[in-house]
Amino acid sequence: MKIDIQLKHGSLSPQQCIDWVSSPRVGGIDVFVGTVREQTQGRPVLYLDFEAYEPMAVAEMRKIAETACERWPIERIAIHHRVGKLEIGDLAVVIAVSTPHRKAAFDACQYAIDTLKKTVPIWKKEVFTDGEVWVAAHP
Amino acid sequence: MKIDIQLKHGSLSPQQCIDWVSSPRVGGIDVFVGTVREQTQGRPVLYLDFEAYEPMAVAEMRKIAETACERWPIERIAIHHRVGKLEIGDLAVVIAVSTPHRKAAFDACQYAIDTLKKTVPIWKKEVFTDGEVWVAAHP
Amino acid sequence: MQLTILAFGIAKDILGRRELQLEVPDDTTVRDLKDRLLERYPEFSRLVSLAIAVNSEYSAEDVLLQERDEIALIPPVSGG
Amino acid sequence: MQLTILAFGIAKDILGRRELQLEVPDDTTVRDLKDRLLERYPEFSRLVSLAIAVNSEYSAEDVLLQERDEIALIPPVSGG
Repeated sequence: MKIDIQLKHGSLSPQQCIDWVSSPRVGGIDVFVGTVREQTQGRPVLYLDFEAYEPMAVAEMRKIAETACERWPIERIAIHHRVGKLEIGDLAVVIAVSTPHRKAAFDACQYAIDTLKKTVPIWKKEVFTDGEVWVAAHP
Repeated sequence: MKIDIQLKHGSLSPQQCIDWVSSPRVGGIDVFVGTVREQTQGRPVLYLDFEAYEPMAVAEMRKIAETACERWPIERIAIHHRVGKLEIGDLAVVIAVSTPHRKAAFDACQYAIDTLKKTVPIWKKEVFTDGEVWVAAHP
Repeated sequence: MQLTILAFGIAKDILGRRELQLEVPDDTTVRDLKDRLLERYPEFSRLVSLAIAVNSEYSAEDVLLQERDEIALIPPVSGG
Repeated sequence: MQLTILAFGIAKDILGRRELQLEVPDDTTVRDLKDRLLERYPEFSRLVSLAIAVNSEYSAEDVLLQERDEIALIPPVSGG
């Protein structure tokens, strides 16, 4: 088992992901952590609400991990995404990739987050003091 | 203070680096963790010994962080390197970079580790069952 | 046949519900379903994109739908 | 003047000590010092590179050394 996919309703732990991808065969680990920013284009955000089509989201995250494992010599990869209500500073996603040499870890991790943002059925609603908006829905 | 440089004789904590670079203005954090592998070109490693020219190593790590802050819109950057005797699986280096948008975090983190490996006066001795070698010293 | 369609994100807001029951002819394709939804809910045409997932996979437009399929409307995703 | 030279990594092994005292003429440059060391310790010429740091900074070859300078031999680094 070199792939760990989790869709969590509670908080994420980068340390847990790092521990899971660590191994004596590993030389480099790259970790991406996506956090909730306090504002979007100058408009202060109260909180975010992440909704997922859960079985498909898990399946799409697994596909990303599998494709990454085909393209790069990956020792282990963990992709954890949170759903539900998130406050400013909360972690929305953690991706950790371990490889024998570091370049592949960076490339695979960046591939994973870039692809996740395009294909994984998770939707983010930003809630402001004066309204709310589904991110990226409209041009 | 957006730069945290540490040369430590004890163990490193990626979580501590992540916590330090986190802020409400941050959207993405990239973290690189360099670990001690069990073997080099098939030869099993017993342990590593990292030696540093400490004041200069800290100064060169700071230069890397400062240059990164000039090139990318970095919120915070932490570079922690360990010295002394390290066992297989121990963390040798942790670099964490937080930015408003993720691409810059990846680029800056990769720049930092690539440059660290070229310029920071730290030397790694690999100790095998049948000898020892200063890494990269000879062609 | 009767299709059950799951809606997420803004698609759920446009439909006003999480699940829609829709009576369609037996030879309905993904494209036919999309046309029907766009006609009935013109707001969908204002979205950047609208994909259809069939049994938890993104589906091509020419796929024929079956009554037992799990069908989902996928507006532009924004996870991460 | 007398220089004090710090050595690290394999440079320390080649010198057989961590610190070397060396009597040199007053107008000695970084390049002169390197030449002198290479002559006295030919093993240095087998390294991939040998840099000199003066007061904790990589130094250019034409810099004139002062007696109070902190001079260090920097063989190929391998941190990270």
